[in-house]
Amino acid sequence: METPLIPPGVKRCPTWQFALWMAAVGAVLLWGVYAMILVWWKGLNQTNMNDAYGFALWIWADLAVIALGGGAFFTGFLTYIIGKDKLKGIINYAVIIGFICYSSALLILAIDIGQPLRGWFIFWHANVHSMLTEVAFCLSCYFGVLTIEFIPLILENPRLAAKPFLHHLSHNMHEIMAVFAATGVFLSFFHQGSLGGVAGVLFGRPFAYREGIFIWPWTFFLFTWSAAACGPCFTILVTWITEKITGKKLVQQDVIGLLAKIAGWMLITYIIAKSIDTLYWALVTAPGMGFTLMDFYTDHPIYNIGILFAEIVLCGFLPALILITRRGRENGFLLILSVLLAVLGCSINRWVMVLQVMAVPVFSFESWFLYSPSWQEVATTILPVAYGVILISLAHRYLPVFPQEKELNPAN
Amino acid sequence: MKIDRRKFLAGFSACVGGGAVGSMLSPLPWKVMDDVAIWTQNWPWTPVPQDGRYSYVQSVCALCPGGCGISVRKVKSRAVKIEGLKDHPAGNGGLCPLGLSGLQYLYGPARVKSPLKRVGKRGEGKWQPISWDAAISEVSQKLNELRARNKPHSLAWISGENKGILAGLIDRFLKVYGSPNVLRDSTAHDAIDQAAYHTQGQRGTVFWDIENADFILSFGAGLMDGGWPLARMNGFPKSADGGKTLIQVEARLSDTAAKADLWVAANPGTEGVLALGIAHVMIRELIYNIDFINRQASGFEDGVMGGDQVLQGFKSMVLEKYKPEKVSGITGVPVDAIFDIARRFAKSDKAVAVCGRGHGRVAGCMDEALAVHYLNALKGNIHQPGGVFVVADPDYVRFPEPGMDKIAEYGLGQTRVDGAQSEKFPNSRYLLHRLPEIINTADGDSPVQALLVSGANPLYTIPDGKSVKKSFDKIPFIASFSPFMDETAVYSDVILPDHTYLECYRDIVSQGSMDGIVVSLAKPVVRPLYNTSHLGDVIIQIAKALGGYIETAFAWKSYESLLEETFADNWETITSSGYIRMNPQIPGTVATSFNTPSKKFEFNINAGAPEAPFSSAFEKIAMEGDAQNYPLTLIPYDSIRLAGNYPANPPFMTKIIDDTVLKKTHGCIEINPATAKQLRLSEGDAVKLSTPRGEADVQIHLYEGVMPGVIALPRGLGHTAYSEEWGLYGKGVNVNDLMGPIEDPVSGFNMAWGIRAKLTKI
Amino acid sequence: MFPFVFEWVWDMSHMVFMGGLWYALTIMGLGLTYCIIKALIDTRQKKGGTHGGH
Amino acid sequence: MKESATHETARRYGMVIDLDKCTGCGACMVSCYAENNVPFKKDESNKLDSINWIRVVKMTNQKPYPDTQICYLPMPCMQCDGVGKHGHSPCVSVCPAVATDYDFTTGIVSQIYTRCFGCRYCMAACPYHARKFNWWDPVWPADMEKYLSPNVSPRMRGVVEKCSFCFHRYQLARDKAYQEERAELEENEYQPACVEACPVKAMTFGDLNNPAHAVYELKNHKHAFRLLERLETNPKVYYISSKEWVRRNGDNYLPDEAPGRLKSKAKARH
Amino acid sequence: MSISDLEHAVDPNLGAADHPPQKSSGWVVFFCFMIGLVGSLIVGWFLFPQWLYSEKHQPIDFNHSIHMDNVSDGCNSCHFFREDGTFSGIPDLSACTDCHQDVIGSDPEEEKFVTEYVAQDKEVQWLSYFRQPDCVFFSHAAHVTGAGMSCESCHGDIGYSTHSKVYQENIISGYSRDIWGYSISRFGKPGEHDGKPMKMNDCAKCHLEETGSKGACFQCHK
Repeated sequence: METPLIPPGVKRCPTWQFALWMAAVGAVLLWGVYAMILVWWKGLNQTNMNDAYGFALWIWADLAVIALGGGAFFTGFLTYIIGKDKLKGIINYAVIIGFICYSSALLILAIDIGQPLRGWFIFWHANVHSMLTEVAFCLSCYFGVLTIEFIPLILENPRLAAKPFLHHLSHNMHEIMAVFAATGVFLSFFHQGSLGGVAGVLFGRPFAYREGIFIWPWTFFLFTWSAAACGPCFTILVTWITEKITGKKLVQQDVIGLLAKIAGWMLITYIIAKSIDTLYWALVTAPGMGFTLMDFYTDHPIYNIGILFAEIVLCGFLPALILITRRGRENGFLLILSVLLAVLGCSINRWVMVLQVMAVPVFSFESWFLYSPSWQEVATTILPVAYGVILISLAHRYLPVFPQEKELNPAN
Repeated sequence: MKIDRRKFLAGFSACVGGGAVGSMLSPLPWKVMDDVAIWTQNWPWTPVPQDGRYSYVQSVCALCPGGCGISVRKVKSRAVKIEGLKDHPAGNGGLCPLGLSGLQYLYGPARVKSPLKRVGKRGEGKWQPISWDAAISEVSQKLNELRARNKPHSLAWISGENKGILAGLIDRFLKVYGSPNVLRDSTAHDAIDQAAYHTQGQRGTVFWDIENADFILSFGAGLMDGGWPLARMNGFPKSADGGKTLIQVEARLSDTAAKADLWVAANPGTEGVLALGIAHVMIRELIYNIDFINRQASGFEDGVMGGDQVLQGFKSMVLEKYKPEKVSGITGVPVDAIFDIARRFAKSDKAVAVCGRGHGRVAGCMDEALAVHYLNALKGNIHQPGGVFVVADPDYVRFPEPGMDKIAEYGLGQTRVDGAQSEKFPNSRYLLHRLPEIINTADGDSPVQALLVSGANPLYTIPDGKSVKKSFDKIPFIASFSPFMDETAVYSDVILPDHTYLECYRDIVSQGSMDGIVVSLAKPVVRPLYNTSHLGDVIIQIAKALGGYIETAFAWKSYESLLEETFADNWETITSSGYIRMNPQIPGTVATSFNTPSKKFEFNINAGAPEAPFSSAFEKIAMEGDAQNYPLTLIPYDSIRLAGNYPANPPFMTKIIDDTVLKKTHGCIEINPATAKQLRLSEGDAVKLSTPRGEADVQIHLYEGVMPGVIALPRGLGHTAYSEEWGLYGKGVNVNDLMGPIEDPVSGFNMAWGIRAKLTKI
Repeated sequence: MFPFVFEWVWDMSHMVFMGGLWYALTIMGLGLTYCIIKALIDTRQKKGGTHGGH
Repeated sequence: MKESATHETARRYGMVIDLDKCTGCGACMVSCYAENNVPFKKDESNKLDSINWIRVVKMTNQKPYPDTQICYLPMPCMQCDGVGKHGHSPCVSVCPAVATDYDFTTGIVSQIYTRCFGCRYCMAACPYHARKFNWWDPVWPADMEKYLSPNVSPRMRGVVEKCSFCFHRYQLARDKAYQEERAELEENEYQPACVEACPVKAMTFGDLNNPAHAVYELKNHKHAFRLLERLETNPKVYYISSKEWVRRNGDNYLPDEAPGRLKSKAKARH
Repeated sequence: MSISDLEHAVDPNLGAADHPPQKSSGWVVFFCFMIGLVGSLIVGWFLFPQWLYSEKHQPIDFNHSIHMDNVSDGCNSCHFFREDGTFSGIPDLSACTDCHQDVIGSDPEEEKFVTEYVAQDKEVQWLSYFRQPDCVFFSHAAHVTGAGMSCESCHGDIGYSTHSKVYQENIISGYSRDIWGYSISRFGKPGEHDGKPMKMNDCAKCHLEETGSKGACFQCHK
């Protein structure tokens, strides 16, 4: 008898349905791959970036997926180091989402550079003072950690697990997972922080630059903290979407609730810290450089002051307050709304720290620098989404991602 | 042992795994990774300039009449950079961006690489390369045919060469051939020099001694907008550590106006009126040079001349007609300002008034030139350091008088096709802008049966492009000597490409200074790149092919031998130092130099109609179009970043044009924000610009520095020829296509400075 | 990245930064090696182990 | 290489540009293109992807006609010394691959095209937009490759470039000095192409640390200022303008501040 | 690949009973692994270096030694400094024609040189063993005049060679092999007669030893 590919005791959709779904997502993926090849072949002139707008959509996407992929390190931290065993119900999925996010981030970086074949210079000829070096190192290392965390799960596929060596390998890796997780936390803590530093150290860009303790450790801390807060929210959101699509309950609600509660407290502390940072920047740092707060905003639909309100109040305080109250968490709609807002808030923050930094004129005689992405940029940014969907679909179908699935869906 | 599929797979994977581990332990992946990176550092399609011995060739720039000295850096046989030549009197080490871009002409894609004969329709751009012999016989056959038909005077030559040996050769060629029709591009000097002739009786070129002046009152001259020798710009802008005082009269805040100590925003076309308003104040306040006027001038006071007819003098005319209040009303310049300017001008140690709009490529109005010249006379700075000099043209080009046959004598006896030197315009030498209309309105055959063009691009530069093209269609034979595929070359029947100035010898006559006129020698910096031939040699060849007296008149072996022969004793000096000076000026020799009947400076205000200056007193210079349909005034402006005339902007220059002048293919029109607001136009709007002569799509650029109600368009855009890779093809608007010429009643010169226009949103 | 590349300087920032990097890489490398060797030994010893049990 | 904070700068080459003299002719730009093998495209009207090592920016005082004034501002790379003049210019510290560094012997910020891999972080860091990216492969049509100078290597697609103060001229001058067995360069031996080309001599170049050089005095002119001084980028390009509005445009000020009255730490500059 | 393929990727005919015992397949796996390992090591260490370089011959087999005997100023006689301090590098044809206007010896290479190049006024396309890429500014003046280094210290004893050695060109990067050095691993020292490898780190090493600093980027780059 052949060992089945699909884990025993769970029900999966028929092959044709799955194939159709994969084909649809695959088409989007191919579109992205085509755009990616175009960019590699013809160069960055395929984008709408320019000399004043050197960082754009891609770098935002990069920062955003890294922040949202922070669910992996933080959940790993809680599970393996703090010992919140309950979270084992979701840690596998958090790891997969993290894996997708980080591999996407690396791919985007490889597309975003003008000379991809020299990309390894960042490692070989590293300038240790550059935030980007730190990001690249920790990002790649942490991606390695995520791969290590992902491998045992893959090895749990029934057919692979049938091989004794692979089975033992999987088992042994599980045994020392806490060591890897600790390393991952260490790495994440640094690169999330460095990503904050990427904009924060730009002392030629008054919109991004922070002074004194507000650059270190504050900016670093804010990014790490917000990733720790919003990463789990993203994990919850993706889990919820997966549940909706598969039509099954996959993770026990109290697991979600615990994660949401922790994320809520992280978020509220983060947003308070962020508000302090913003106030100091608006009232002290910027005026010291000759700017008023409103110099940084214009009446443009994207670059207006509303974006600050959206980031801090609408997508910051509001979801944080919902998540730290038990009734808010227990209300299904409010829970999903607030994790969604938190994810949006984090994305807005990364957007502002990348794109608005470029858009704000530094000289009084300059005007705002505006930019809209080319289709190649959009396609390559959607590419990781399609790739993520495919990987999640495959993982869900063939791997025992959700340990609680069997007991939550006994009828199957 | 049985090898089943499973075992095979396992073995295969192990082998691959072993291979992977082994590779990583070998240099292969690492070295390949490194070498691939090195490959990206040396992509074969990114050029690597070859190194070699560096050398410098000193020569002279021939891209505008400035004639600045250049030093060309060479690596082996390649010319790699043009820089200003220190210690050269023109330019004084400086070069304008055009001069610095010279190598782009030399190596650029717009070069005509061999003689070409048209095979398609005219202007279609289909060519067949032909040999030089064939090209010369194409021209000589046509010219022989005209002589055979006893129509030598139907040959015309439009030339950019104004002075020097080539100009002499062209003049001589047409003379022995039998045509009076040498036509030259106009410059502001046409009117300015004629004004000097009217008042001083001297033929020659006017130069303003800006180098020695400390106060310059400029009526729209683009002193810092290019087209002027760079030496003039040097030390000009007043800064903390001194400099000259400059007052700029102009309707638009040009770069010159921006650098001026005072920018006087006068209504366009009223510069002459303002000059007389200033004269009024000087006379009224007795701050003119009374000594000079009393001793050296005539016609200042009223006088009696023949019978009892009282001739009004300049003084009473100006006092009567140009009261500051009235002048202020016309020019828009406040009365106080008129007084202020007059007093500052009069009281400065060495002040000079200059004119000629922008680059000075339009002849302009005689009234205006005279008014400004009178202002200088009032200042008494005629032939004084820091003043105005009239310098006789250099006379080193002296060919023996040629013999002529009957046909030539007959042809020369005919009137010129453009009406210059006629009874109506006896003092005007060339009136090129009149040519299209004359051809277009002629009965029967075109009065021009064959047209030769060298150093000029009339199809682009003559106003009212549509009618120019129409007239060219009527000319049966057009030959171009252009080294570049310019608009006129594209529209010709045969092209006999000249060398560029960097490939051959050529004498260049610069504008003068007190030390004399500078004649520089352009030297071959590199060997000719393509199958081109020096225009001088081509003329000799054509003459040879025509035979007879013509051949005899051009008995030189080559242009080079002619050049050496011409400079004779000076040859050594000019080849070693690169230039010679001629006709140095001795200041103060006024009395001996006036060549008028009175031997004095003549305020010749009513010498009799129709030449009488100031016939249009109080009026601003006429402008085409009615205010009803065309509520705005369009003025062209010159910029140092745009070669407005010949040849077209090279890519480097196009690269430095602001995006508020040219945006993608759209030319931008400058409009005052207040005017734009009235018309509900905002920055970047696409609009249709219409004038009585044509229309064009342009983009709005709001500029506070342009007068409300006036819109401004740069000269030098809207090219339809050259190579596409040249970067100028089909970009912007040729303002000459939107304007027609306006004839000055006295001289026949084109004096159009603007045209009525309107803007409609699209 | 290595002391023999051009950019390397023996200063505090290099040692701290690269120290962190090599520390992480070592942990990952050693951890993986340990798991693989242990899995090989386990396999040789035909150690049982329930499917998916950890 | 990143040196310790105590490193003494031997020479600090810098520039003083007299804006009162500059006529905006653009000769500096063209001279720079020709000197440094700067490529051109068919359309250069999008100034945001047009490679210029020195740009001449046109500023106006925004006043209505006829009180309008314009001023041209030539902007090469400012060769920032960075906070505390330790070579931590905004761009150098951010480059992940040491493709750009601060040369402590001349104070010039280098850019090595073959090292750059095109991450554009330095461009994001530079407030002066002095850095330009090669979005396209450089192309010289017809025979135009023949005018390329061997002293400056043409840049390939996908890397950042910027003004080097014509460093190759310094290299060549040093070669000549070696040949003549001299250790020091004369002031006029090393001058960037833009400075040499300026027809009105608005630009002065030399060693800001050397009292014998003209820039040494000029930088202390009462109307001297630098761009965005308050950001503490410490540029080595100084400007002189007698016009208050021009000096004000050089930096950012709150409505109640004025350049002259500002008590900023950046003011202690020389 | 369809999903059902994936699910049935293994031959259904192979029942569990057919599975060979794990023990015997272990040796097969080990053996195959070793084949892969050893094979790739041979490829990487021995075949790859040969494949990486294409061999070219100089257009003329130049005899440095014989010229050295006939010139008064050593290398400097032909490879000299110009007045402006730049280094002339490989001489142009004009430097050779002073002597080689006609064939003066009996070497067939010389005859070839005279008939194919001198007579036709054609420059010889010499292959430069030590040419640095375009991004490098190398000042011979700084090293020879400034630091007093001998030519041999970098170029080895090429000046005493009687034949031009084969020029090996990296088929990916286009560099001469002399830049990298003849050892693919760059372990060990160059041979007694070879020039020194000239990668950036080689320059840096010497600079560090001689000047105390590797130097700033612009010292050697352009």
